[in-house]
Amino acid sequence: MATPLPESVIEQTYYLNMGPQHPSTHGVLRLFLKLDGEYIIEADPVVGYGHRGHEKMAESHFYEQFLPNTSRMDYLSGLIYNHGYVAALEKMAGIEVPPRAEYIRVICAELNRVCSHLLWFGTYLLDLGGITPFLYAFDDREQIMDALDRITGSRLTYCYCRVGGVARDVDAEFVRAIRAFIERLRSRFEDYHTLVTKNVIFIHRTRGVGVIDRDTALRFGCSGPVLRASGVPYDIRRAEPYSVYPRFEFDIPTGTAGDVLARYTVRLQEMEQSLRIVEQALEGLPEGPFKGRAPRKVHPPKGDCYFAVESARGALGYYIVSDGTCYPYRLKVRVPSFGNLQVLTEVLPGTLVADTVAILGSVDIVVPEVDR
Amino acid sequence: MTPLQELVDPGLLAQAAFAVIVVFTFTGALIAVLPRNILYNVLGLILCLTGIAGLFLYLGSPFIALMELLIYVGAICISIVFAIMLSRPLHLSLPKRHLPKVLGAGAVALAVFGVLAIIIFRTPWHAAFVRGNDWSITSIGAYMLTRYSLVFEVMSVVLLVAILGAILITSTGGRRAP
Amino acid sequence: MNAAWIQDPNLLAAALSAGAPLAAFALIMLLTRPHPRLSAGISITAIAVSLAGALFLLARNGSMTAPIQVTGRWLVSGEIHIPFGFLLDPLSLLMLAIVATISFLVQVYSLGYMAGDPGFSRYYGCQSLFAWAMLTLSISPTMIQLYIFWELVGLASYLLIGFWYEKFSASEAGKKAFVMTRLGDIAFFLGLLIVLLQFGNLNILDMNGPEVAERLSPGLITLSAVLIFGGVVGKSAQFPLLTWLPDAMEGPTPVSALLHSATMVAAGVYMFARIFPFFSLSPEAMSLFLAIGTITMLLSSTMAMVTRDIKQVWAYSTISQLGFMVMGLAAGGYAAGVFHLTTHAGFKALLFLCSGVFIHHYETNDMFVIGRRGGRGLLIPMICMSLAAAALSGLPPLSGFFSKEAIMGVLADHPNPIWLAAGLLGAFLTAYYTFRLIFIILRPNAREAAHADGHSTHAGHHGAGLYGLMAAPLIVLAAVTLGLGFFETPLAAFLTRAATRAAGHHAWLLFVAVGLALAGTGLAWLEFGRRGAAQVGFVERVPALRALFAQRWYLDHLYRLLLDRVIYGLFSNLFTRNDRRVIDGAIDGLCKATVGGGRLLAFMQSGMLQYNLMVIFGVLAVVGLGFLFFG
Amino acid sequence: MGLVREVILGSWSLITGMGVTIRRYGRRAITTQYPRKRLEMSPGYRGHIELVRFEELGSHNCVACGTCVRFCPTHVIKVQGEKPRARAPKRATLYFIDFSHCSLCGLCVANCPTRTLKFSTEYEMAHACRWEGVVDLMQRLEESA
Amino acid sequence: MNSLGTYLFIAAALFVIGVFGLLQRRSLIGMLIAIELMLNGASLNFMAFNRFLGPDPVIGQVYTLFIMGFAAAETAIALSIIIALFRRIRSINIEQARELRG
Amino acid sequence: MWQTAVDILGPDLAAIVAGAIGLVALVQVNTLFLVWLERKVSAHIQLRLGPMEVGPHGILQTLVDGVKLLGKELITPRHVDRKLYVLAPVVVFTGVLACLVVVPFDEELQLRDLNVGVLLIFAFSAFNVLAILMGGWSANNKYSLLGAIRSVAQNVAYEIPLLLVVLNVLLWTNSMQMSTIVAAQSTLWNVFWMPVAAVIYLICATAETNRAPFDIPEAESELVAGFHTEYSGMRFAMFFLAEYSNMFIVTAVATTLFFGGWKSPPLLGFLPVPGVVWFFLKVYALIFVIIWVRWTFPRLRFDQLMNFSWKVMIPVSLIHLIVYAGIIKIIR
Repeated sequence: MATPLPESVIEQTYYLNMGPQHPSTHGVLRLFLKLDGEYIIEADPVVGYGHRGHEKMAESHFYEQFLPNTSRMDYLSGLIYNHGYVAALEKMAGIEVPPRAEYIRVICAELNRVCSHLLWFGTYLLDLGGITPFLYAFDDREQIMDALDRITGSRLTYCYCRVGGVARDVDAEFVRAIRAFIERLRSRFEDYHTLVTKNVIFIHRTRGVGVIDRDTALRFGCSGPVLRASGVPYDIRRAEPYSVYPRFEFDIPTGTAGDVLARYTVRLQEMEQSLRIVEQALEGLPEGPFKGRAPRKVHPPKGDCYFAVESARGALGYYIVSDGTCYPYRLKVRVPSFGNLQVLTEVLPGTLVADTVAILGSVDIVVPEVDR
Repeated sequence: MTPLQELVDPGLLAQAAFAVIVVFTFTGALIAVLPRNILYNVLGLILCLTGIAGLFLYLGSPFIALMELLIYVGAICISIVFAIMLSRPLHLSLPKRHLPKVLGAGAVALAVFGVLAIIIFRTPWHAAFVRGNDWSITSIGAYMLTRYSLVFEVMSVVLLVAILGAILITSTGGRRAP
Repeated sequence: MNAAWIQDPNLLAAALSAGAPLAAFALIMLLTRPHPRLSAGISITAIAVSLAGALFLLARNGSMTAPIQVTGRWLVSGEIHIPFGFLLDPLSLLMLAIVATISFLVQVYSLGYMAGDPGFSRYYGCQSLFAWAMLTLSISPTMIQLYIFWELVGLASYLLIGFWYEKFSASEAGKKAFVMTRLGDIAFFLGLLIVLLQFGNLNILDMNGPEVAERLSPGLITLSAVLIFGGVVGKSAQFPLLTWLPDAMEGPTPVSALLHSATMVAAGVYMFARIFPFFSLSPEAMSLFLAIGTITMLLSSTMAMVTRDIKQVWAYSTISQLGFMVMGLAAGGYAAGVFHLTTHAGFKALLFLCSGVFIHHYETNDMFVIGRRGGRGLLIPMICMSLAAAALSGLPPLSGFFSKEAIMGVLADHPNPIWLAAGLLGAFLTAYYTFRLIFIILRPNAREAAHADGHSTHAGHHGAGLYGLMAAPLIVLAAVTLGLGFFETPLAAFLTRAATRAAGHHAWLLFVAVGLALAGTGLAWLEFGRRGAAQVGFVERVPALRALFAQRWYLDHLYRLLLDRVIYGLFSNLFTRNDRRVIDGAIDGLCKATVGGGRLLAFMQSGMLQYNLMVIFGVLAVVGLGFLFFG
Repeated sequence: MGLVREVILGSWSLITGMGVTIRRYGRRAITTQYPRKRLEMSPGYRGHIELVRFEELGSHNCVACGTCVRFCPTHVIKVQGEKPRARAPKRATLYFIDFSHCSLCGLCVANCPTRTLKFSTEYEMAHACRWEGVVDLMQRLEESA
Repeated sequence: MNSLGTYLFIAAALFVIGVFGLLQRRSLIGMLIAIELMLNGASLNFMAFNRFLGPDPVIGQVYTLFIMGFAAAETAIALSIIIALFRRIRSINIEQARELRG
Repeated sequence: MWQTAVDILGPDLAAIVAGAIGLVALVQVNTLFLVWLERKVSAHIQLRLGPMEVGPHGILQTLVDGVKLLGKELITPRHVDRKLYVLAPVVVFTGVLACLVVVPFDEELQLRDLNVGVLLIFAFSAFNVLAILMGGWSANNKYSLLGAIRSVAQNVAYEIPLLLVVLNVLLWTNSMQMSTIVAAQSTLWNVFWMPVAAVIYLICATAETNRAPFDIPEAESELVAGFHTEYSGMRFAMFFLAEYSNMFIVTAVATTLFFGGWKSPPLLGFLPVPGVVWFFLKVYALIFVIIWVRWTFPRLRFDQLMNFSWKVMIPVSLIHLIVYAGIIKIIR
């Protein structure tokens, strides 16, 4: 006589490893899911597959040498990472930056943000199963990359900012290309809205899915579009203004629903705001040197410093402890994706596997940034 | 027309095909009954049903043969397989065989078969005096809506009730997810 | 399918009036459930269409000479053809009009009563279903179609009684109504089957025709008539299946009004009238029905004398009036019975709708509480209710007076005077309990009024709009109650197609009946209406009687007992007796035999399905062999 | 009602979406058929580094000071120099860079005291073996001459 | 091949295999499958009689269709009962489903 | 008179053999072409060029890919249920071939003109589902199993409206014979007569063939590759072939049922073009639409997919059927 089955078999739940190699985990992220049918009961993101020890690496390099590492943490908004790092150093060592350099940095950072959001837009649709918008977004992104390539020399992992300025001046051709691009992208938004935003399937896939409410978002330390989509108008560029951002007029788009659609909308609106900033910056781009006076090697005074900028994914902070030498004593990077990733444990249970992909995509994780 | 045609007698070919179909049917039936893996049983059943559909073809009714495929294979067997897959333990727990039971069942089955065989042999079968000639689907439809309309409607009701009943019995009351 | 039927206005109107509510039901259930106002609009529009169709038909065919019947083929099974269609004759036209009118008024009234209920759309959907079922039942040409819609009416009433299904008592009441009426329906169906098998046809016109007597033996007619009457017993809550009706008060009050006046319960009486000639073929059955009607009437009148629940009083009164109708019909008074059905529909709907206003206003069913909180302050309902109560008691010149007198007249013609006596007693009791209620509300006891909590200011918070919505149907119905009585003669002429009602007018009866009604009223005034009256009825002073009446003559207990003893007890009884003997220690052997027998049974009942199957197939094989070789 | 409206609006959104894609259908492709067509690199493009040929010297001006070696975060540069004559300034004779480790940060170029380093526009650097990524800048300089 | 007896034998054999399966399987779904086999044996009989003996060649086909319809209903109910039973007794072994046993 | 198996098998054995070979060849060539078409169309929609290297505009690219797949090692993972795993790609093919038997390519070009032709196609579509179930289950991979289960639920759900709208055509033409249905459309195609049915049919057919936006069973962003995750080499190619052949079959049926089969379009009858050309033109035009849809929309979620079927498609097709039955009744 067969004995009744043990409870573990009867219980219709099972575990599913999503990743570390899976088409939609955007890198080597592993989601450990407990499923009941296709419903998720528990979700546990497992990180660290891409750990490279950037922070420890910094301790054995002098300050300038860490510059290329910054853009490799978040390879999608490397210029903003560059910017944050040199700004932190400048704040610490008290180095003046000529206004033209600041303008160029802001232009590049905002273009980089648009670039990152465009890539997110494309890959997000890819997660939802729409393949064509990905190519359209890449078409637009290519224009930015070409323009940035012209002045920075790279297309992805930039190392453009220097302490006290930038590595290379911009020329008229660049300004012309960017102006043309702004026009072009604005007209392209129409198509994006027709193709994606108004699409009934897209709306059904996103509305009300993966709601992160205001409290949860704050509790988990979310930042960037994720936080703003939950109704908190927090943006470092406004909250703790740096560089020349106070000179520009731009809005901080926020959502209220906190769902995937809200995050999508916030990012799309953010791109438009970034274009506004770039437009203003190009208008007011001052003449002058693109690199100020700065020592060849920075020797910040003893002490510590925290400097935060708004990356494409949220609040990015560098915390540098200096012992007075040209090597940092300790460098800590506060990355936005980490906080944003943690929310998944709270948001995923109760959703379907298909929603997992949608939600994971919507918080826009860059896994090397999480792992560092 | 063709040399091939002269080589093979169509009647012989049909007989060979008939033999193949019968073999299929019985193989399927045995697979449906003997292995312990339930999924194999269902697949065996499908094989057997396909064979029976072939037999229906030989009995002169392509319509019924296709309906057999459509309903039995397309609906019934698929739903059984689906049920097996959806609730995992249905195929995880494979009860062991119980020898006396198998033997008893075999004996009873053999006895029944013997009786049936004798009946088939000993009964003189007489064809009806007047035999109709109308095999069309139209007349099947006409019969279903006239002479057997009551049965037809009752069957519809039974199906409906079965669906509702199945939903009621298996519903766990609300969504499963927390 | 030819298009000729479209051109016949009769049929178009009949199809429209029967079909419109169905369309409304489908629309509401499929599409407009999220929009309550829209649903209500659709439903009311549909029933208005039905009403218009019914009135049109009535006006057009007011002087018809032969019934109009149109049928289409629905089912053919072997020899039996089952058609569907319409039968338009005076009775069905009258019923159609009554049903449509009452349904229309109730639905308008419900706009106010049910306002804000979460199930508003569902309510109207069910109302439409109900209306459809009842309308189609009214014009059924065959008993099969009638039976189908009969059951649909049962279903719809189940849905409506259990409308507030979150309430345990409501869902229980719905179930009770459903199950008890079903008991009667089984008998009904059996009866129909007998007729179908013997007569081969269930067309109403044929059943009422002369061939029935030729093809069926008298005994068979009696049997089938009694069985078919089972349906009436169930549906119209006749003795002994009458207890579901008071419980059905758990539904919304408009539903009660609908159930009690024109539809559900009236369906039973209607069916009686429908194949009245068939029933008349069996005098034995008719006397049985007369007895049942009488018992029902008296029993329920007594019940009504003790209850405190305003709706229950009307429920009991409905039962008793239904009993009255059955009496009238069974005594041979076709027109009288139907006439009473008509007038009753009007004033009973009015009574319920009025009580509904009270209940809605004071949120209680207790008449004493309503009285204490100032029930008489609601002028329109109070006046209307008094009017209707007077009509119910049979006071002239209201419609109830005329119809009751008609039935009394028929009873008086009956050779056996006991029925007349019973009828008169019933009239007295009716007047008594009716006015008991009126006085309790009208003249609240000073002593008890002292306890009145400050709820008298409670009134008016529902807003004048809703009140107006509810009051409008009341006034219409009151007018009907006032005026309908004077149409007795034309109506009877219309129904019987000839002035057959020539039989003796018993002038003395008029005075006796009115006198008894007045006596009942007076008694009620004495006990309840008089200043300083104790408001305790004479029945309530006798505890045993009171308990008997309040417990509905222990009918429910009887059913319970039957259920327990006969059905559950059938199997366990044997073992119970065995046990007793074992305890006595008298028969040890029997004990062992019992235990052994139990063991044997338990072994057989091992639940090992396959071994059982094995045995079955084995036996099959052996039997087959046996037949082959020895058979 | 709501459902019907939603279905109609949804269908319309789908049709307009298909309009967007079909309008792209006839347009010119934006991709380049790479081996058939080659790209022009922008002037700022950062390939691996290269030694600058100064016209006045006819050669590079690397003095093998080692700044680039020290500034390189990934230590990919190897420079060896020798004095052609005594008391003459040192000149580099060997300059290797392991491009497979280079992160293209440009610190060497930015910090070169003699400005003799620049970025090449070479972008087809596929290798079958990691040692093939080691570039001999001196040799490249000579070849380019 | 073209004789009534052949088909009757095939049908009988299918039926008996079904009976064997029904009696021998301990898993409920296995029994369900066996029942399907028996039903098919029966419908094969209908079709054979229809082809060789019956007065009207439609009737047997109609009956076979009815059998299919009822088999579909039966499967739906049986599967749901099996699943419900499984939830209750935590096993699909038919021998576990015997609460009647003393 | 009852048809014997001999009637159905037919005396012209050679024609059957030739036809069978022809069908297999058609399946292969058609798939090669369709894959190429899909790649080209998607590329052009996405502003790319697509395959350009092998042959003019890369037309031979898929052939080369096929050769590569043929040459690949057939990997059998360790814990699979071997018998089913190997059998599944074979089973998936039987249904495809059987369905093609009754497709009328031209007036004379049809392997068998059964009087229950439409029924045959739907009867054999079950084998496709079955193969997916077998493949998904035997692979012993959670993604595969999820994909298989989704696939079955989806197929069952969309088969109902599909059959319901096909019933419209059957009622209208009064026949289940493919050639009769085509013949009935010589003046007016059914699509003009019942456009809603045609649209519903196409939507359901897209879902039946697991094409985007209904490609839930193989949603690569969720389930890696769905039911054929663990398949490689030629076995994978079999699934691939079957998928594209199924696409061909459903569009061929759509052409037959709604778009006049091999008949020329209205007003173009004077052109000296053989029917088979019209047939293939129509089929490929429909396939183009399906491809176009795939490269435009995101994917539905599973529950939305089911809801769409049960709450929209089935009621609409039922109402459509009732309305059209009524209309047909009145007209006749």
